[in-house]
Amino acid sequence: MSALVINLLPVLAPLIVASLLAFRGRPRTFGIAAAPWMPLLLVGPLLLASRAEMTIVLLNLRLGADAVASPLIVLCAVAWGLAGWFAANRIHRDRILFWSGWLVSLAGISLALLAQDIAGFYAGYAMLSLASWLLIIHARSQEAWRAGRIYLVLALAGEMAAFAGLIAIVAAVGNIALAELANAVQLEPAWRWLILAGFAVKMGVVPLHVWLPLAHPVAPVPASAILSGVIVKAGLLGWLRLVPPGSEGADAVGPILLALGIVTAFAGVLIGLTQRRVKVVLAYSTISQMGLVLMAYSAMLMAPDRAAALLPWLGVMVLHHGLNKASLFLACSCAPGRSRLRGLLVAIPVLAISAAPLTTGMLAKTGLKTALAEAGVAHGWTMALSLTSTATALLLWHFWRLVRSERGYKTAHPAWVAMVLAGLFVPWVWVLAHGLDPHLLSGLWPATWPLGLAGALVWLKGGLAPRWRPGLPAGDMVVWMEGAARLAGKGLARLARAGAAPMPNLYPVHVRMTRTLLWMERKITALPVAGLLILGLGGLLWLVARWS
Amino acid sequence: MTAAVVVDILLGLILVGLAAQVAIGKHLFRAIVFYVAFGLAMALIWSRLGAPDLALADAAIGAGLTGALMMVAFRQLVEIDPKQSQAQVTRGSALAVVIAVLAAGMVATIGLTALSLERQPGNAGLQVLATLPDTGLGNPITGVLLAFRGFDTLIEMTVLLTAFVGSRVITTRSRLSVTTISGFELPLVRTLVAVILPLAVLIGMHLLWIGSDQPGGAFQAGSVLAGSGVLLLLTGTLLPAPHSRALVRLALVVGVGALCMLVLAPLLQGKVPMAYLGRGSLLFAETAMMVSIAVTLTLLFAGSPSLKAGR
Amino acid sequence: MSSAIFVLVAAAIFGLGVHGLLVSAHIMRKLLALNLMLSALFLLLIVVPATIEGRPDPVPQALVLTGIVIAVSTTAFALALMVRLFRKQGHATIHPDIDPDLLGRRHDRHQPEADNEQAP
Amino acid sequence: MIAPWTTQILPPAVVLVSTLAAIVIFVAGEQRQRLRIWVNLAAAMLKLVLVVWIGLEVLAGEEFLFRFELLPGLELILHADALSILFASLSAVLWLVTTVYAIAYLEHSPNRARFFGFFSLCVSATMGIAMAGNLLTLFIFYELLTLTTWPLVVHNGTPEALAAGRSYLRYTLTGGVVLLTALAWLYGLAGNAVFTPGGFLAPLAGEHGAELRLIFILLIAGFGVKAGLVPLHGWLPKAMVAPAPVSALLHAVAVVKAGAFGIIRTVEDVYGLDLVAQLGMRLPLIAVACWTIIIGSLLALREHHLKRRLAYSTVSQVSYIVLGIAVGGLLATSGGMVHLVHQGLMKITLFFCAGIFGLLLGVSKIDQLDGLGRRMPWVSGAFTAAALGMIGLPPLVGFISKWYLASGALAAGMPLVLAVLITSALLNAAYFLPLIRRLWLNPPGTLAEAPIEIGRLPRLALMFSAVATAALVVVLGVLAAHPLSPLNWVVKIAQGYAP
Amino acid sequence: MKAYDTLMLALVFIPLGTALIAVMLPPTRRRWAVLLGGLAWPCVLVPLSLAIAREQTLTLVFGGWSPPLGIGWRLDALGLVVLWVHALVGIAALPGAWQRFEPEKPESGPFWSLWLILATGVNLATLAADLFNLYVALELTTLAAVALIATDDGIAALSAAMRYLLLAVLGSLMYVLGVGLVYAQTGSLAMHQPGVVELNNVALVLMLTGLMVKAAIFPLHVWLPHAYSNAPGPVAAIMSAVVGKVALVALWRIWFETAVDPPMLLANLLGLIGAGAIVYGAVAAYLQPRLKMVIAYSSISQFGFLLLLLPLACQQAFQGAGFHLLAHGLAKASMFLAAANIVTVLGSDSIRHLPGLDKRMPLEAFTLALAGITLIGLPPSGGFTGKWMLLSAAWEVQGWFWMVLIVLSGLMSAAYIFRILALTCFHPARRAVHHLHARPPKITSFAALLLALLAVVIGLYPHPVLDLLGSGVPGAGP
Repeated sequence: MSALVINLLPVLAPLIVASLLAFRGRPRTFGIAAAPWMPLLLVGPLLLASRAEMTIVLLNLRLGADAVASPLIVLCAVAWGLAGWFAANRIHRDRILFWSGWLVSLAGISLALLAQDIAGFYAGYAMLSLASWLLIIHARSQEAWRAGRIYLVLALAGEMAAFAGLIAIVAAVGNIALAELANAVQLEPAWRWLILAGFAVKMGVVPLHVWLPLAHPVAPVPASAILSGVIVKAGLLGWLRLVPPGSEGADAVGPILLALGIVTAFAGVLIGLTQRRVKVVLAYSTISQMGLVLMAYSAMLMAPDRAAALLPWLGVMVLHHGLNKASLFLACSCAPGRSRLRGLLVAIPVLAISAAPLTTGMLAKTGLKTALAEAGVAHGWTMALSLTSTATALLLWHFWRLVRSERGYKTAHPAWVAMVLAGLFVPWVWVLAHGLDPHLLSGLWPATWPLGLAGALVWLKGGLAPRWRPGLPAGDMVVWMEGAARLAGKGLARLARAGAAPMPNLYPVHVRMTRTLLWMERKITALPVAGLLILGLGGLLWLVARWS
Repeated sequence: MTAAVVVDILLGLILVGLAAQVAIGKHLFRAIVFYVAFGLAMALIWSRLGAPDLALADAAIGAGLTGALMMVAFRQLVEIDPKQSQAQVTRGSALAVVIAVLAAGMVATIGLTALSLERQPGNAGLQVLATLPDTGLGNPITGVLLAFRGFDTLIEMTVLLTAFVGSRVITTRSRLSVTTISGFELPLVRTLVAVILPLAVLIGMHLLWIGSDQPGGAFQAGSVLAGSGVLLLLTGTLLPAPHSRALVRLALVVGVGALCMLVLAPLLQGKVPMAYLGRGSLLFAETAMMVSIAVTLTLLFAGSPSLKAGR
Repeated sequence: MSSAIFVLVAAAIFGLGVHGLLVSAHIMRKLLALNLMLSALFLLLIVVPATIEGRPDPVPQALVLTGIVIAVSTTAFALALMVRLFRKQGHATIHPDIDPDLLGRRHDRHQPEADNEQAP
Repeated sequence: MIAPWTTQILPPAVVLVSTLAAIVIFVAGEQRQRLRIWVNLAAAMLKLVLVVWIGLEVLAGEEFLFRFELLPGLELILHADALSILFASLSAVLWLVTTVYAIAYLEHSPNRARFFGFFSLCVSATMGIAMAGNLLTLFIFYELLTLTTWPLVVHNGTPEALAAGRSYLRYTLTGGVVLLTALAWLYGLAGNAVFTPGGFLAPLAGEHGAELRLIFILLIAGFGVKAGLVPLHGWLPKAMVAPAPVSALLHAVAVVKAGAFGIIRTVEDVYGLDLVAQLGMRLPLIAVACWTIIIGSLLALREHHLKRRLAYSTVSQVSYIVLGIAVGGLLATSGGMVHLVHQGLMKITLFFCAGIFGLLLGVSKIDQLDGLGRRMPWVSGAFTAAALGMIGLPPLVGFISKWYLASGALAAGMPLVLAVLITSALLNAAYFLPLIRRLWLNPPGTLAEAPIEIGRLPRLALMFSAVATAALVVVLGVLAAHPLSPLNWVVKIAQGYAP
Repeated sequence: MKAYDTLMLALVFIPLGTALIAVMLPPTRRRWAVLLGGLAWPCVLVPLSLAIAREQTLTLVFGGWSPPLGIGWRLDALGLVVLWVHALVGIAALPGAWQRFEPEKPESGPFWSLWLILATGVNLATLAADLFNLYVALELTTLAAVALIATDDGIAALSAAMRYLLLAVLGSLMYVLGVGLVYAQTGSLAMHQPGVVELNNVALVLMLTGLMVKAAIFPLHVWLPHAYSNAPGPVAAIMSAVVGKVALVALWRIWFETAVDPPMLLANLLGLIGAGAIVYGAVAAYLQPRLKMVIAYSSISQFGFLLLLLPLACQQAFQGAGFHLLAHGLAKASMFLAAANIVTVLGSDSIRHLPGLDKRMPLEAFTLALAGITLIGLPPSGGFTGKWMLLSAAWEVQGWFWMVLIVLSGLMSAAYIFRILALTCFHPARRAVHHLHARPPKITSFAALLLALLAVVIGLYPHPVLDLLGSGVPGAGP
């Protein structure tokens, strides 16, 4: 019973609070007051770590926190909580809208995290992706609507793809527990690709990344913090859940994903370098970071037997990126340029993400390298991996330059500080808690030279081409996509018109009919004609009778 | 080519000629007159064919009364609208001719084919002649009319009554039309009437009486009487009366009533309906019929519910 | 032989009757034509059946007699009707009377427009 | 165990309850409003009770059968099997709600006696369809339904209403005629046969294959008219001129569902899916359903009139039912059948809300919805819930149907059907989400007409009915696995058809 | 047997006798005689129905002279149905006639006598088993009907009556010619002639044509629309219910009894004519601007069904046609009675005046709706039963064309019925109020409604009628 309540609470409580917002007056104020604390409820299941089964709910819903979900749960609890605190004092317009979106997506992600059966997970995931739309369009500016639209289209499309895939699973084995999924069913590769693609949308894997650079800048700061810090990771969760390492046939897709990861990692940086707006730059850096995560996942796919061991390292990456990226976003509205201290507060996550020595970034990289090594990937890949941190460093340097000129609130918000600190320590705690070997010494040099290289590049570029500023629209290829979509829309409309064949207009026929009838009547009713008819008909019948 | 055939052909030609005059003659009034003539010619043909009853009936009813009715109707038309006196010319039409020829051809073929079939005498007719002695009647036609197919006659009388009642529906609305023809005030005419009237009555009675054995019968008698009634109306000796009298109404229905009794009375004696009750009953019925026929036809001619004595 | 002749005669009269019925507008003329046709009919009725010992079959004779009376009744009634009709409409012909509304029917099809304006 | 005469009397009773109500209403006349209201509510309650009773008895394995020989060899049979209970209970519940709604909705309009009279008649016709035990009975009530809904469609008496009524009759009566032909033919072949799971025509398939094929096409066409299979859907959007309660009932329960139900009966109880497949009619049926689903959604996408857009969405949604039946197999069949209920709930909610918007704020076009969420949060909330359900978002009922349909399609090895379902879901999103966005996020626009004033009680009644159905949409979705949920009921039925 | 004789005689002689009494009474008192006769003779039907149910046909021979010498009557199930329709409609029409022809009116006196004479003629035509007797009866009926139409003194009515009269005479002329040929060939006038050589087709055709004129079968229907639509309501009712029908029943009789296996080709041709009637009548009805015209044309269309019996020729077909005759008779009569009331109140029956009728005359509107349902043949109603039987007959003889035709006919009739209903109940102009005349007494409305209800209800429990008809397929004669 208690298990039931504790597992259910993180899902239900936000919804209840959200529904409180619907009533004017005290309930609403209470709701707004309570909203920021909701994420903390996630800690309960984490500590409890036991299953709860509700046979009558939603195709037999099963809840519970497991190893796969735990890093995300932690991330969610911390990042979402702090962002909530931040939002509690920084969000002033359309609070109802903001908080309802916030809470529903929280409920969604909690459900997705805790659900142990396919339907439940899908339900949570869908709730999350739809509700986060509310966060994106919060500003309701032209730009926001556009970002929202694109996000929605991609998210729904991705969801449907994922749906198709998991329905394929369900059709085979029913709505089974996710734990048994690994070797319950062998799937046509097509379905697996559908699943992967579907969740890749959330993760912003190139080329499905286009929504991120549009969404992050328009969303309010705390919202974009969790969007980029937490929500994108939900995609990863989807992968881990539905294409768990070790489900046979999965290893085949590993290399491809690996390549995709590298591409994503570099593409994110390169496009990001061309951007002018802080949050767009951050978005692209998120994309490239997700590339790294993707690589880790692919490594797990390729070495299924070691997957379990690699899982904590993946957790490190997730936590490290989530928290730091969130703090960077929060920084954007705290006028980081105003004081050295704030500069420092920005610099820490920057360095961390660009994997400076001894930072959590270095931990993550180490984890990734070990993963790749486990997966028996050639040495060249690790090289590329180091280069990614160079790239990231460049990108964040670019960010650093932009962010200092960022205005916003004069006061720094304590939540920001807390987030930075969390980013600094939580991953370490995680590593220690899981007793991982951080390879500190062996990791130092590989962590240092890429940064040096980055610094050199920056210096060179400053010397060579001080005015060089390439420009690319935020969300790069999305422009063409929109054009294509418009054309498709036109095509569909035409098809629709074709499909609805309009009934023929009977009116002229009617008129002609009437005329003919009038004519006949006038003729027929004349007596002579009548007599004629009688004789004629008689004659006709007679002839027929004779003939037959 | 015997003489008989020649006579037949001649008669036929006359008949057709008269019919042509009736059908496509220019002048309506003349058409009516020719129709009377046609009726008489028909009578001749009937007698030629050896059907004197029909001859009488056609002469009296077909020619005489129908003609008279047409006349009086025409006269009323003229009264309403003098232009009618020279009635409109009937426009011929090629189509009509064709159709008419076709119709004629149809009838001819029908008739001739019917003739060409081997024709044994209709067994109904034979049976009539066979059973006639039982009824003690001499005239098979009267036998058929009143005994064997008496029920037809009943309905036929009802039709006559219906015609009268129906015309009442219409005539009640229009004022009574004057049927008297001017120029009949001469004393000569009076005496003529005075002579003709009893004669007609006598003839009628005679026809009625002999009807059961020789040609004649209620219809002929009734129509002769009706003819005399018409004559009286024309001379103004009788005039249409606006209000019906009980006696007249009785006279109208008595014929049908009598025939009804003929049908129903045997039931009282426990016999089948319309069982033959002897000549007396027939005579009674015929008398009643005669009265009804006479009165009805006269009233139809007068177009009034009843009659009153004139000057 | 002679019966054949009379059949032909009857046919001719019948044809004339038909012609009269078709071409003439005047009701009385139509009645005359009808009577002609009836006479032709009666003639056929007598002539066509076989004779019995030289005289026509009595049954058809009776039928014809009945027919004659019915004919005269009908004619009398029809004449009265005709006179009344003449009195009311001024001419003794039947012309095909189509309702005038029927001609207005076409725009009447869109019920509302047509039916909003109420007839008195 | 209940007395045998009860098993005889109950099915006709269920049908006749509302007929009696109708008679009382007609006789009572226009003025006796209070009486009318009470009669309406009482009849609705009573019917609900009866249906529930029968349902429980059927669950207990009781046989309900009422026979009445209409013509020699032509029987009027009312019976109650699980499927009829499904449809009957759906219409009973929704009738109750709709009655409440309609009473409030029509508070000020004229000709209420006529309206409610035919309203009740229409429901008894629906009940008859639900309880029908053979094709003839089904047909008879199907025709009655046409007759009784027509006055409701043209109720407003405006020229558009008349035109709509005309086209409605054109379509439905033609459908009836087609049906009659098929019926006569079928009776000529198979005689007076009772619905039997798995069909009773299999023995004839040998020598009469071609005829059966033709009859099947006729039957589907006949029912398809009411079920709005493209291209027989023309009357549906036009019929939107009817008052909101009517469109709600038409779409959620009565007419459209009658058609779908008829198709279910034809496929499952007359032919049996195996025979259908054997006659090569299964794939065409699926194709038609898919085609309808897609085209309906596209048309809805084009439509800017609120109720018409809903109508087109009905066109596409109802074909889910047909699709499920045609695909067959336990999953898909239950998915299709359960959609009978789920679509009903969602659609009726949508129409309730649309009606409220139209009545209170004079909203008929989509762009007039802007910012209504603030003005009427509850109604808009209900609308949103139902719309999301239509898209098939978990945990709403639409998701459940979609889930079963989709997995059924794959289980039957038809990925294309899955593709269709997904496309349709996306299209649904495309034409429903903008509405939701307008409701909640757009700045309030200026409304065309001045909102009319109605009393507080009627207003509450309107809101109640909308919110109640919306609540059902959510609850039945969340508690889909509950033993008493329609889903489980349907699965029970489907096991009878597709073990 | 004897008892039945008296009963059968009563069918004719009660109306006839009362008619004579009516003629003898002074015009102002005639109504009462009529009331007596009009209500008395239907009572005879009850024992007769039982008798028919027991032994399928009753026969009666006059004067013990059995055919071919004498005249015979026969009453079978079909005749009984006609008589029932006649009785019901006659009684239902009485109230209307009662208030339409009160003694002050000049035409009232003749009217009442004619009313009874018409009854006589119809009953006789139903009973007659003798070709010539049938002719006389039909003449009587026609003449009375024409006169009754003429009781409405409008030009339209008068010319309609005139047209009817002329055409009817033409028709009977052809019929008699046929009869003469029959006699010439067989030497007998009995309708059913055992052991007769195959009837000369010419005679058959002539008789059929004549009867078709009297029954107003398209395209010989020209007299019907104006006659029905201009006659006074009660007259129109009785005419549409039975006057046309007796001619048609006679046609059936001659077809099935007198003619020994008539050529199939002819049957199909007649069926086609019926089809033409159905379609033409429906279309014309849809286009009519006057309510009574619509009803009249729908009669033409419905008569077409009765002709379908000839090609379908099997037991179901016979049952179906008979039942359709019954249902249509009741429904159509009720419509005419309702229309009569509407005319009384609105002063016209132009459909322009119909909107809002359901408010002012709900009973009439309801009557029209109910009768309409039967005419369309929507289940459950008498019309449906009839059509269904015909359909199954078509199935029986594998007549696909007929099947499709019957099925589609429902649609066509729906078109004109619903046009009327839409106008009546749902038209925007319905608020408009134009001056109304005094409302006729309620009983007239209820009489009409009762007929309509009956027409629907018989569809719910048709067994007795169907069994009766099923037993009495035409064949045996006196």
